[in-house]
Amino acid sequence: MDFDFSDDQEQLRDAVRKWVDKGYDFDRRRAIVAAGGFDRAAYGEMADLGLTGLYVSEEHGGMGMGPTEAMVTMEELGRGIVLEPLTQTLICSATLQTHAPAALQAAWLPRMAAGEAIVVLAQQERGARYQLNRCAALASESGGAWTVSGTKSVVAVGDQADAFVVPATVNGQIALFLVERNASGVSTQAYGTQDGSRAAEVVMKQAQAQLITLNGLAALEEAVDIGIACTCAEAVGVMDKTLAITVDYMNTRKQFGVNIASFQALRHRVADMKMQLELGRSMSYYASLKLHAPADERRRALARAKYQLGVSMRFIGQQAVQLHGGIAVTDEYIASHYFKKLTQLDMTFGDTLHQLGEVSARMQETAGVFA
Amino acid sequence: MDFDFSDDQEQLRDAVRKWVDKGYDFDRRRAIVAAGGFDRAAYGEMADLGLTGLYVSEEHGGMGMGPTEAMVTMEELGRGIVLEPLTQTLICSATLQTHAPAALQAAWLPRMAAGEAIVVLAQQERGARYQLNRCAALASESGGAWTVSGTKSVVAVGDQADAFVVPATVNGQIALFLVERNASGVSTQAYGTQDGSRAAEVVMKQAQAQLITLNGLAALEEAVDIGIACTCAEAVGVMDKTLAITVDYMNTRKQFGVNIASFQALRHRVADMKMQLELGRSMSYYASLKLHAPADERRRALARAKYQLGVSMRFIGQQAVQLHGGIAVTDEYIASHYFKKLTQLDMTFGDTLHQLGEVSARMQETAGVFA
Amino acid sequence: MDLAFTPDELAFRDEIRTWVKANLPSDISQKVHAAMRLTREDMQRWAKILGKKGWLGWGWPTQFGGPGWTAVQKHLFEEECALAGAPRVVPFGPVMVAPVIMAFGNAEQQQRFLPGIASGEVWWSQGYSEPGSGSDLASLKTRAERVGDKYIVNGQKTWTTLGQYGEWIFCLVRTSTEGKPQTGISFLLIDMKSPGITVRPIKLLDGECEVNEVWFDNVEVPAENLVGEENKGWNYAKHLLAHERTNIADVNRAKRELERLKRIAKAEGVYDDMRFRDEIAKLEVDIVALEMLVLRVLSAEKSGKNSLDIAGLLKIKGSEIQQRYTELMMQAAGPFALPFIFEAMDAGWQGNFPGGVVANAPLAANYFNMRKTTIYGGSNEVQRNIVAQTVLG
Amino acid sequence: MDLAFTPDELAFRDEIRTWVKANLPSDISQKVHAAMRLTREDMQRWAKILGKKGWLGWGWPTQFGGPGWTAVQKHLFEEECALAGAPRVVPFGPVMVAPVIMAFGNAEQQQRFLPGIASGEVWWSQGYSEPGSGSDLASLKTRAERVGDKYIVNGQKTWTTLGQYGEWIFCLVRTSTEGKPQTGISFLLIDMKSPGITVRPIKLLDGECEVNEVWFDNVEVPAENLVGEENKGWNYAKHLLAHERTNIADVNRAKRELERLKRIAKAEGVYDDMRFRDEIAKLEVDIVALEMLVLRVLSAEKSGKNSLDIAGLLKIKGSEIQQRYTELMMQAAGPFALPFIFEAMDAGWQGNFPGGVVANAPLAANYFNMRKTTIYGGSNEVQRNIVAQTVLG
Repeated sequence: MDFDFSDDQEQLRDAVRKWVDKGYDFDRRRAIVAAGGFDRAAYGEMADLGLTGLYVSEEHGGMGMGPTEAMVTMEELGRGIVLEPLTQTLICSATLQTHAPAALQAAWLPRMAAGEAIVVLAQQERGARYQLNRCAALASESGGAWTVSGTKSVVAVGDQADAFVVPATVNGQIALFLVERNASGVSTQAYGTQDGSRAAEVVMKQAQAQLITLNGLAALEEAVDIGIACTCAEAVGVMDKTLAITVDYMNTRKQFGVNIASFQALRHRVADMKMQLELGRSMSYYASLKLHAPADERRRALARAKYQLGVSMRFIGQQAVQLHGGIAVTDEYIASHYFKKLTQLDMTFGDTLHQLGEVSARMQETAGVFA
Repeated sequence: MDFDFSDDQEQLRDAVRKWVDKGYDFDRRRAIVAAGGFDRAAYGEMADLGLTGLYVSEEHGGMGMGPTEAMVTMEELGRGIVLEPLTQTLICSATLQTHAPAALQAAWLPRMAAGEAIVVLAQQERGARYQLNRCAALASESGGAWTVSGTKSVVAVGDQADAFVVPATVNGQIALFLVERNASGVSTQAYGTQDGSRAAEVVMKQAQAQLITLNGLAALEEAVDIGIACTCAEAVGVMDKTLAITVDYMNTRKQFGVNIASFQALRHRVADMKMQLELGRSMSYYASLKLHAPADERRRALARAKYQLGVSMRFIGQQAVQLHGGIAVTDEYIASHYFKKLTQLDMTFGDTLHQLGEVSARMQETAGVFA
Repeated sequence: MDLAFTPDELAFRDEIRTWVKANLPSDISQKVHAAMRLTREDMQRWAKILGKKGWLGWGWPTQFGGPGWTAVQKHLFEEECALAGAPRVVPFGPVMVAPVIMAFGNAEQQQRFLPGIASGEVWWSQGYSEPGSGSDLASLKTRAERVGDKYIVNGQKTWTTLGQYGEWIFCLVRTSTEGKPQTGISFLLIDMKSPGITVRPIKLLDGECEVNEVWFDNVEVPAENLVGEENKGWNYAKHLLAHERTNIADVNRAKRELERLKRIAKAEGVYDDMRFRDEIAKLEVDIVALEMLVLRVLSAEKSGKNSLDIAGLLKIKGSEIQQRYTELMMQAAGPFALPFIFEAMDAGWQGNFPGGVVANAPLAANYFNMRKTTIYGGSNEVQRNIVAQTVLG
Repeated sequence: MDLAFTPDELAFRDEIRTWVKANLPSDISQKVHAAMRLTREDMQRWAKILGKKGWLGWGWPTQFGGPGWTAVQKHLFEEECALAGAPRVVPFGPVMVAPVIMAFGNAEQQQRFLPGIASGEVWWSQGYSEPGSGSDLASLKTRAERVGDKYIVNGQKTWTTLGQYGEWIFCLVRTSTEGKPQTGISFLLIDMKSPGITVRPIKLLDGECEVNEVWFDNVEVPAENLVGEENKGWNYAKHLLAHERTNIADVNRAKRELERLKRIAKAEGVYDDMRFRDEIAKLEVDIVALEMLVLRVLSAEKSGKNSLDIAGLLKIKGSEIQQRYTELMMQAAGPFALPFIFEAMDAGWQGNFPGGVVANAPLAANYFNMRKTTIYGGSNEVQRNIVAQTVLG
């Protein structure tokens, strides 16, 4: 039982933080939002830091790191509310590495690690909400070649990605496929999302696909759990910075002749925000450290974590705005963007009520970190 | 639309309040608790005020009043956390008057109005929790005479009452009966309850019974709704006094050299208590004013009201203790008794979660006071 | 005690209902029901329709051309408008400045300004808040210096709602720095076309420009535009706040929006999900309780008995409810509320809305926008201070 | 980073588990698991068993006869005891006064007092709070006047937990009224058999007498019973608070009680009611999050890196969780938690429990009792002040 970070992990954190502070400031971010919410150059800089290959084995040109390094990285990206979707890269590189045939791995992982190819998860469907076991997209095989048909919604950088990891149904079972964006039959419609990032609808009509695994539901649950762990870590970074911004403001803003930080009712609110931050941080650790647990235990833990982070994000986001007052509802001021990011993260990979359902359904007689 | 009380109603309120303040002070109440939680003499004094006949028609020796007068009365009894169960009397007198055959009415209502006979509702069963439509007690008829067998739990003053209004199943349908405590086959086991009042288990073995109505579930729901309205009003009185006691204490108790009423975090808590009190009071009005609405509308309204009162009671009770500090967890100090009363009232006639279920199940497209 | 409205009140309501149904343009009500974007023209069109009928100043006494309605009648009017999907009347003219002019303005000011307000011809804005003066309004710094028969105004106002459309603005300005901060404030009416006024819209987190900064650079204001006495403006503003009693709760809109929430929940398949449905049920109870609170205030006003000093509670609960229904609407759509397309909030947009139905387009924006409600109009923290004061002394 | 305990830590846990299983009397653990009433004899029997093994002072260093365990080992020991249903060790001797005597007492005091504490022979009480000094402890008024080689103590303490059983009491007393209130306080050890001491149990809202008032009427205390220096007692008390780090969260007991809550919910038929079950699920997440917070503190203590100053958070969340599980247990039984029968909380009571099972007897009493947890040990309001100070300055 040890929650210290290794020296290597601390160095990774420093490197990412330095890039975020110096290379991804609020002005650059604003420009990226205005330009559509995704910047391939910024993504390339993350690749130069090795982040895109974080989960990729050294054999395939990556760093061969694990969930703790991913957590450290996502926290720092969260601190800068970075728009480029490293979570997607981590999900898809892990999924390919764990479940795809060797040839598919060799074709994609080195390019993903280098930041040359972007692969994202395209799992969401209109009829499924947050349920992973509902999948209307269909796959079929003919002469050893697969095609996929269906529509996936709110796919991160869907019009910029090079390929998608796509769940589709085969004989009533969900399988996972890789579909290239340039494949015939694939079309996308892109748009901005709440937090200023980019997403798209992806329509596939008998699009050429490569099979990753027929045991798709288990792989998809694993993929989404990796996404949840990344999202939890990212949320911790966003919340940590949100609280810091709020504290700075309260120690500067004067009303009735004194800093608003001197009002006890507001001070107690800050104490409650600190509580939610530390509970959230604790559960983010828990999420990452349970990623390699057996599937049942992993699912239970990740649902608990995302539930806690959902509660924490809602409270910290809403209270940060409230404690600031009017300034925090302006686009000009940075706090509103942190708030919107927290809002969107809650609705990513299952919101608080959804996760509560998962926790409730998976309760056992005992409880606790090790149960 | 008018929420003013008539002069008669104000006079009734004054009379009850005067009796509570002068005739039912904390010392007397403490003595009654120590003696078992029920005092027939105190009940008799309430009868002298006309309260036991409040719902009984003048023809039967009562006051022929309605829900507003009942509400006014129960608020004042709540203010004094009076132990004697007038709610039960109101429920049973209304039920008999509305549903019982004339002979049964003539036999009981005048004596109930005079305070000579106490009749209480005995509906709760171990397997039913708060569900009214579950009833294991059985009734059977033989030669025009009914008997009832079953066990009813937590019956208010069950060993002191003269008779019970009892739901029992006949051919799969719930009917309502009147069973006298002295009837052969009836036994009771009495005990104190959380709030210091008295209750009992009532066991009936082929006890002689008189039929009130075969349409028992509807009558029972109506009876419990009357009980809910009384409980809401009583809760308002308890909460009102609880807040007043807390405010007094905060303006007296010094810590760090100043009255604790000067701390902003505590002041905001008091503002939130006031909010819960006024929301609760509003919904108590609503409950009483909807008692004569059609059954569906009445059920929906009463569930909404009890839900709100449950939320209000929990918050006000818990916060009153917290704002007081240690003194409020002593038996000696009055605040703890108000807290316990609020706790028990929440679990009377369906707690907050139960009522939420009722509200949820009865939602319609529109909403609002008149919907 | 009676929950029902009187036959007269019900007849009044029917009259309003019939008239609103006949006169509210359906293109406007459709936008309101779908929470789509309203243009200046939409808002002013409805204001002028009301103005023509004599109802834009629905709270006005007859002596100033108002209908002279009772508190209950005003409430019923507001309710019928809200449920029918009428836009909220921009309050700065008819609800905010007009009562001050009636109570404290001179006859000349009344004749000059009230008709344009009553008809909906003149768009008024409010100039209260300043960058340094939010909850602590009395610390405002915008100076008005008397020079001959004019005031020279210098300073900055902010959070001026819809100020980009404003033709006139009523301002609290500092005319004296002596004594307590409250005592040196005056109430001034300023033509927004005056030289030296600059208006800059502020983009908010929902992408809309609902509020503005307004700069005053040596703006000349005729002294005749001073309302009442110099340095007494704080009292007039407080009088004005007293006119915001029940309407501040916005319970009628909440009822309409609860219905919309239920429609959205059904469309998104979560209305029968017990967890989500319970959240709606809790909100429904909140709204009924708030409505009862409002009705109690109205009853107290009607009879003059049992007066209720609970404006703070109405503001707190009303604003929390507004935030909650927008939050639940967004959560109902969940992932399909993530797309954020500015144009999709224009009624009639023909784009292909991603991931869901066009009705989802405003959900996130509405949620973001409503964060303001617990901040403005006296933040909920200030309201709690006030409520605590009434309870604890 | 690693969630798992080390093999050494796991081996240690197994050793503890085996020993506890073999040595914890089952009549006592049954009472604890059922939340039945514990007698003085129950508590002391277990204390002496621990004392004989050398584990009653489980936090003590080896130089004073303790096991010299690491922070993690202490935690594992506490966890095993809690999960097995051991009574909480009455902390006033081994956890509270002993560390002060070790750190600030002289050798004579250490030799005189520590053995009786370590063995469980001597029952200690705490004399801090006074009627006028709750959250504002520094305002305490109990006087100790130095007269020759004695102190004469006059005043009153209150909320003295289990003081009716106490043989010795450690007190904060005022020895000077000069300077700040904190500077005139001394730390005194007092024999409770001394003439002039009166103990009066206070009946609490759950019907139990868990705390006491203690009066001092010209009580003579040998000057050699002063710990450390006169007027420095406040610092020693603060030192003591620093020893209450993770244990204050009581997360191990919470885990045990969550299991009990689930058993009760099943017995009462609400475990599969989604609404009730969701409340359990939320609590379960709370407990896991709290446990992670505790483990983070332990890890920081172990390595000396990333030290975490979050004792306030542990107190707040831990106490809220304790309140919540007792509340949910009561609500699970609902109407069948209403009977309130004092004797039914004695294990083995043979009465016919009304309306339900005897296991329901303690539910309401436990709920009532736990209201104290957010008040004592520094109220949660004081804790929030402290947390805010660390965040905001």
